[in-house]
Amino acid sequence: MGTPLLRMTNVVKRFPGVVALGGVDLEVQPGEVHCLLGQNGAGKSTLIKVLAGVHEPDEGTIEWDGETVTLHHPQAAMDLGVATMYQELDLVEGLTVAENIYLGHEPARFGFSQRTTARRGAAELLARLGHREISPSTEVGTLSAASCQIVSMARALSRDARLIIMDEPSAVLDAGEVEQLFAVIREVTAQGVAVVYISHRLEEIRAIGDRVTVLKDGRTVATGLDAEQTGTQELIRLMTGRSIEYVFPDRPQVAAAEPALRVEGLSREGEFADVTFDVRPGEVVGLAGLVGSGRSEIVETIFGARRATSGRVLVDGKPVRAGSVAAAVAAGIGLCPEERKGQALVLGASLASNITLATLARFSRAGVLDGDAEVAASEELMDSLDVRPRGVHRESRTLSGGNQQKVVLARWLLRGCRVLLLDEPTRGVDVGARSEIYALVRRLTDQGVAVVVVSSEIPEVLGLSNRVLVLADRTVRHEGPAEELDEHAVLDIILKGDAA
Amino acid sequence: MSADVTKADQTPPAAGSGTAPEEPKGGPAVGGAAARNAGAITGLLSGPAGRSAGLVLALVLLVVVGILTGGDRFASPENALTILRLGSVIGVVSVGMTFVISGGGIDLSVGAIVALSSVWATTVATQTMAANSHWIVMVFAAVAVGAGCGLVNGVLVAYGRIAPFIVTLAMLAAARGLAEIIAKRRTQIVRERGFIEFFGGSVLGVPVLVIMFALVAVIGWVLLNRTTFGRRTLAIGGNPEAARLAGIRVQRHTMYLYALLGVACGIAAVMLMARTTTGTSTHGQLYELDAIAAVVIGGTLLSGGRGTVVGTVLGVLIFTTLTNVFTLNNLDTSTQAVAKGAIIVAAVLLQQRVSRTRST
Amino acid sequence: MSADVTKADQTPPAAGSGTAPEEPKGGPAVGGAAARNAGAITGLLSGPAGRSAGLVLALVLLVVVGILTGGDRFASPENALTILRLGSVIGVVSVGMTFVISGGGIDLSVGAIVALSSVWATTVATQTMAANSHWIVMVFAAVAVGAGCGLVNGVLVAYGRIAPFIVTLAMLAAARGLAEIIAKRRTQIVRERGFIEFFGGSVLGVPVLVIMFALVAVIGWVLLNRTTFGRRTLAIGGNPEAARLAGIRVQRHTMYLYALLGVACGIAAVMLMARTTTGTSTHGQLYELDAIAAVVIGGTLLSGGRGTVVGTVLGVLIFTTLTNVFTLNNLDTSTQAVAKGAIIVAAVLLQQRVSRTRST
Amino acid sequence: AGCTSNDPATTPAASTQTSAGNAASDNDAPGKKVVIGFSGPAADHGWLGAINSAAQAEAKKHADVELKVAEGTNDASLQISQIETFINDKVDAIVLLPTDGAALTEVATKAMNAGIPVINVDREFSSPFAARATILGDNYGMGVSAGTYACKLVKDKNLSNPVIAEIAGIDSLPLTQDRSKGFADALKACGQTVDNRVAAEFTVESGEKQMSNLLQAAPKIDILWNHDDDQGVGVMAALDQANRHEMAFIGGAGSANAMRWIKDGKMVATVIYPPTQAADGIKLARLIAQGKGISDLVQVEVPRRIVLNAPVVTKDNVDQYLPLGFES
Ligand SMILES: Nc1ncnc2c1ncn2[C@@H]1O[C@H](COP(=O)(O)OP(=O)(O)OP(=O)(O)O)[C@@H](O)[C@H]1O
Ligand SMILES: Nc1ncnc2c1ncn2[C@@H]1O[C@H](COP(=O)(O)OP(=O)(O)OP(=O)(O)O)[C@@H](O)[C@H]1O
Ligand SMILES: [Mg+2]
Ligand SMILES: [Mg+2]
Repeated sequence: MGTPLLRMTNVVKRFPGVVALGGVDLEVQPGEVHCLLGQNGAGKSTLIKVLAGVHEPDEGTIEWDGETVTLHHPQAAMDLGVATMYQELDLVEGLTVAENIYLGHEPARFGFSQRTTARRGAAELLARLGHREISPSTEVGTLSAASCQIVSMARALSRDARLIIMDEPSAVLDAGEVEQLFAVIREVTAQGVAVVYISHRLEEIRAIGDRVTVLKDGRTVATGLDAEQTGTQELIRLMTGRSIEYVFPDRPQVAAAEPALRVEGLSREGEFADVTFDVRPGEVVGLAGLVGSGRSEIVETIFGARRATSGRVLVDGKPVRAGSVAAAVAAGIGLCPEERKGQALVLGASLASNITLATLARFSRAGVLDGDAEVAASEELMDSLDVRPRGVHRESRTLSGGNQQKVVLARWLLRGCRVLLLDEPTRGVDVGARSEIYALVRRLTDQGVAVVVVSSEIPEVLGLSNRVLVLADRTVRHEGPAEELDEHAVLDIILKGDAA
Repeated sequence: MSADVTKADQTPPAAGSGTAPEEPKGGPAVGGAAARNAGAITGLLSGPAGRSAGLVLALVLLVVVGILTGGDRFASPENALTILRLGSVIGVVSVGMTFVISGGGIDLSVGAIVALSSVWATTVATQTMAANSHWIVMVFAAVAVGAGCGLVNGVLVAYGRIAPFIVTLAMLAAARGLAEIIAKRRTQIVRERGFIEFFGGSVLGVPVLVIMFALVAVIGWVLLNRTTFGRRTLAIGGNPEAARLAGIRVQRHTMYLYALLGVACGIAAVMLMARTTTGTSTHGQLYELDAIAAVVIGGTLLSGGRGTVVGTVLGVLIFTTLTNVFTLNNLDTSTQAVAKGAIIVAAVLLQQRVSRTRST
Repeated sequence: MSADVTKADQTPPAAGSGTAPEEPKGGPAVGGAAARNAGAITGLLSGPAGRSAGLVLALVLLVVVGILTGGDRFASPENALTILRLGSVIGVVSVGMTFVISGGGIDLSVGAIVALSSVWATTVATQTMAANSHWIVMVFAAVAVGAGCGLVNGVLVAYGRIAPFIVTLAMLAAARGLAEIIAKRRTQIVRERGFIEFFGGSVLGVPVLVIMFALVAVIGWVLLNRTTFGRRTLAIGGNPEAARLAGIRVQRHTMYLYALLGVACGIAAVMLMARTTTGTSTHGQLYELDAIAAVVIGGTLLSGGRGTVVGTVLGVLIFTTLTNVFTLNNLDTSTQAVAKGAIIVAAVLLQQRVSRTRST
Repeated sequence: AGCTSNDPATTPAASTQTSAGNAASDNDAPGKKVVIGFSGPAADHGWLGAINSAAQAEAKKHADVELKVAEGTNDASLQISQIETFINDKVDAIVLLPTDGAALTEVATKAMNAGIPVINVDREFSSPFAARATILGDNYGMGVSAGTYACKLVKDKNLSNPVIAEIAGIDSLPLTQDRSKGFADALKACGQTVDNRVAAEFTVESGEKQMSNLLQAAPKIDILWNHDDDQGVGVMAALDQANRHEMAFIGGAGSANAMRWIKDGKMVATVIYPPTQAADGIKLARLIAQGKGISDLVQVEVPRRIVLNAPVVTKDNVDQYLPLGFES
């Protein structure tokens, strides 16, 4: 092999109280797809932020084309030819798709932006990514998370990059879209562009990766592994230091009982129509569908966060007042929303207060909080979910993505719901934590909780659920036991539905 | 905005249903319908007219009230020019303020900067220099002082990382104090007749001050909507972290925003000097509230990320017309204040109603 | 805050390195070290003392300057009480403002509400009623009017979904106008001696006004830091959507916040009536700026989500002491203004420096 | 004699000496050193600026006077604390121009009870026990003077049904109400009323703004009274701008600018509201603290109450008043 495009040696990055990177080495060759693996909080995002000029490393060197460089500002990295898709979708909501794509390098003449050029360029990029339906002139704030991910991808492509960093790009994408993404990656790598790819889905590593570097606790534990030859168990062992059975727990046996949750003819104009289903205590019902099929809207409407145009929701046979989250929570419904940053976490607040946010009444007498009880309960949950780093007073902003997700789960575990709605519960969650979350769902169902799961990973929906609803065309196309379906069958139903 | 587009695409506009002109969004080309109705500020209204429909409606209502109660005294061209002339000074400041607020900041020191600029430009020293060369020296002095104060604000906010509220509050105290010290609390009379004649004059019947305001508004609109500077301003206001990750020099840009507003204050000081023929430390009192109110009522988000110069201009016109109508009706100040409060709330509710009916 | 904790856990505190007391965070139990240093307000300082270390330092510096320049005249107990008494009125408003700002809002109408409350509570009608029963009637009147105005603000912000800046700007105009109309622009004298004697009096040498301020501050601190109400306030200010999805009734809570501030304004009106023995429409002028400045300098985030009552109290004390030191030093008004601006900026920079050295 | 109980320094010897001496120079001779505290509203406009500078200039003339000036403020609560500071400081006398007479009464009484004589300037306290001496400009009288002069104009010019307009100062201040009431009362005497009234804020800018609007509201004005010559600069700018000089323009306060306009014929008259009140207050405070009286009076002590006259300055007597006009 010739000179590597990029070589990072012994990179150290400390945050107040945390050593995020404790000496990491990374070497990337032109034209390769280099996968970065590691548990939540291993330091992947921090590493790529160092590479992107967002964080200045405390120690270590970065060589680009064999020359040592210092990156003081994101612009410096971009000038070298590094384009980055960040894990937290850092788009500006008030600007349009085209404006976001070209932010920082707007096509302009004498400072006047050439908006037609930008729109045309954006449209081309979106088409190349297979998403013509996203109009360059819509405001990003109105797009779904998946569409935002596409926009962010288009933005990375809009720079003439020699290295594209992708931090968990597939987390919000469904199978078809991941395929499109891979096609684009193959296209750019064929032209000699290198890609650093981060994902928690090991099968993706195998499908697209050339070589793998594994991080654990801020250190490189293995580098340059062959992506196809290294076994899954081996990778998991490197990441976690132990062996984990990466399988779903047995499906719970559901006793015949009155449904805990009943959804009757629920509709919202323009979003979904006539959704009807039951969930019995201890049962898991999955919602499968393509991105944008309205699954998030359905669970948010059940939760009262959106007001249904028609239909109603019953918990244990009693109707829940429509359009009121407080009423839904009081009735025993909980929701782990899709976007933890925007919808779930108070980023500036401590972990403890995020965890107890829905249960404040329990820790208070006459409105006065019992801080010790609150801290104790939060600590216990953080232990049982293995949230890292420890410390209930830590600001939730400083946690890695996967750990943030666990905090949101902890909130509803603490409350002890009758019905739990999980929207993309394993988004950005590592293998270890993933199996913990699966086990957790199992534990909840054993306690008689009714669970609704939305996930873009069809195997996950199938593996976790007793019954599956397949959505297409903004309505339920199929309902049936999960055992009778496999990934292809589900996709078939979806495609037929969309064709109809 | 995107929402009502879809609406317009899907259902045909109900004939005669809208009080506000129905107007599909697109390029500047299709905005003509609303613009023709609104008259003078045609060019500006095209894009964000939809968002401003409620404001236009409020202004129209106000004009109707003015005509009903004031008759010819209100509807005369002179009165229109009076309103515009009175609105022009605070208008220039408000356009500058639109940038700072869109960029996620705030500036409480505008009035004090106007005062200091006007004082500095009318000291004996400056006026002597002007008398020996040209009155343009006074203009330069005012704008330079404004820019300087703005720059200090900008540096402290961007590089000192102090909350803009605090920085500009400090500047408010300091600049006005300095103005008082320099002017020794006297009202300094502008002795340069050339200056007064130029800025007090008219071109084709339109006062120079009004022309200046229009120019500033047009430049502001172009800058915000048609340049990379404007895009970046909105990006920084909307999500400073994202803007930084996109390679924008957020600090430097923020500094520019305050300097820009400082320049606007300098220009406003020149206009005020022409209007009152004086420079004094009491100029520009409560401009901060007036300007922020005009900007926010216009539809610019106080939290940043969304800004509209057209809305700001409409906001200024609404407030100025309101005062004018009040005076024509000989209303006492207390009643004016109560009415003003009620009208502000009503205008915003109206605006919301209009944009909601348009979007659902 | 969480940051320096961990730091303290990992490395032993370097002896003599810190100007501010090193203080590990944990429960309220461990905060004693800093609190002992700070003296009087022991109970309050425990939790957020670290964040406020810079402010305490600024205040200490100010006191040192006061002693150096004013000597005994500054250091006397009477002067301390004068400072506290002056700070108490705006202090009560500022504590209330801390809640609204922490909850992501803003209120410009506080001064006007204080004026209206004071006027309402001193009308002939109210005072006659008070004379026939008890002066407590006047207190009720003032607090009820304050609460009412706050409630109107709250309803318009929470349910009318109008930007708080606009709502309270409208209230600012309307309430002051109404106060002028009711008082007919005359100063209304408080005739109830019992009222004046009670609120003007002292308990164990401490003026009742100062006790009231202390009570409000303590209650405010408990409410913000130790109750579900406070926790919800911070959650709403930090991320309203997340708060809503956690089952918090965001609108209702927001309304309460403004009503709470209204009550604080009513109390402040009572205090001001006691201080000035009058109720008038000119009371409380520019309180909005003073209160917001104290809150923001104290460390409460203007964008919401983080609030500190201790910081607010320190902010109020800093501003009040500053004025006192100026008066003792016979500084002329303009110079005072310039110095005030410079000192504000210096204080904030100092505060940042302190918290930065503590956290890295 | 008035109430002397609060006067700490009254010794028979001093009194005799003062009353015996008949030359003013005797009073001006340096005496016991006195510290005088002065507090007034925010000096945010010309007249108040003039008040301040005249007071300071007066204090400088006397080697035995040390003047402490508190930050000018429009916040009664803050001004109260300034007086409290003076009391703590044990100054020898306080000259107080209150933001609001009634609001400062209590603290002034406290000062008097602490043995510190208070000289009340311009805006009167609500209790006679709050001040040792009171010097008042006559706001009501100022309105009356302006109104009476307006009536004279109506008669002289033989105007039938004249349009009379008024630009008031800050409307929420009682002094503005007094001036307006005096004006209206005097006009009533000759059967006239105010047709248009606006209120400005004592600033040049607000004067220009209100006048511009007023000119639109009233297409023709015969007589215009503006309460304050400082805002009058703005009013004049608006008149110049609109080229509307048809009206008889009467000013108020008596700034040097106004007097120059009167000389030039751009203004017909102005009603004086002396900006020397605080300076007189300083002088009286010094005398009281040193136990002296006013040498031109037979009375051995400083009188309790002095109300200044509000004379009308016209072209005829402007030269006499020009030296008194304050530069605003
Ligand atoms: N701004 C910050 N301040 C303090 N600590 C931080 C900050 N950013 C990251 N960390 C810490 O650094 C460590 C590494 O985080 P990082 O985000 O790099 O993990 P990751 O490997 O990307 O995890 P995930 O898979 O969950 O995204 C974590 O312990 C995290 O809490
Ligand atoms: N605030 C909004 N305004 C307008 N359209 C929206 C908004 N939110 C979502 N949509 C649209 O509604 C549709 C459903 O989006 P949503 O993301 O909820 O679907 P989903 O099935 O949950 O997919 P995902 O896998 O992204 O969660 C999409 O077409 C999206 O663009
Ligand atoms: Mg990450
Ligand atoms: Mg979804």
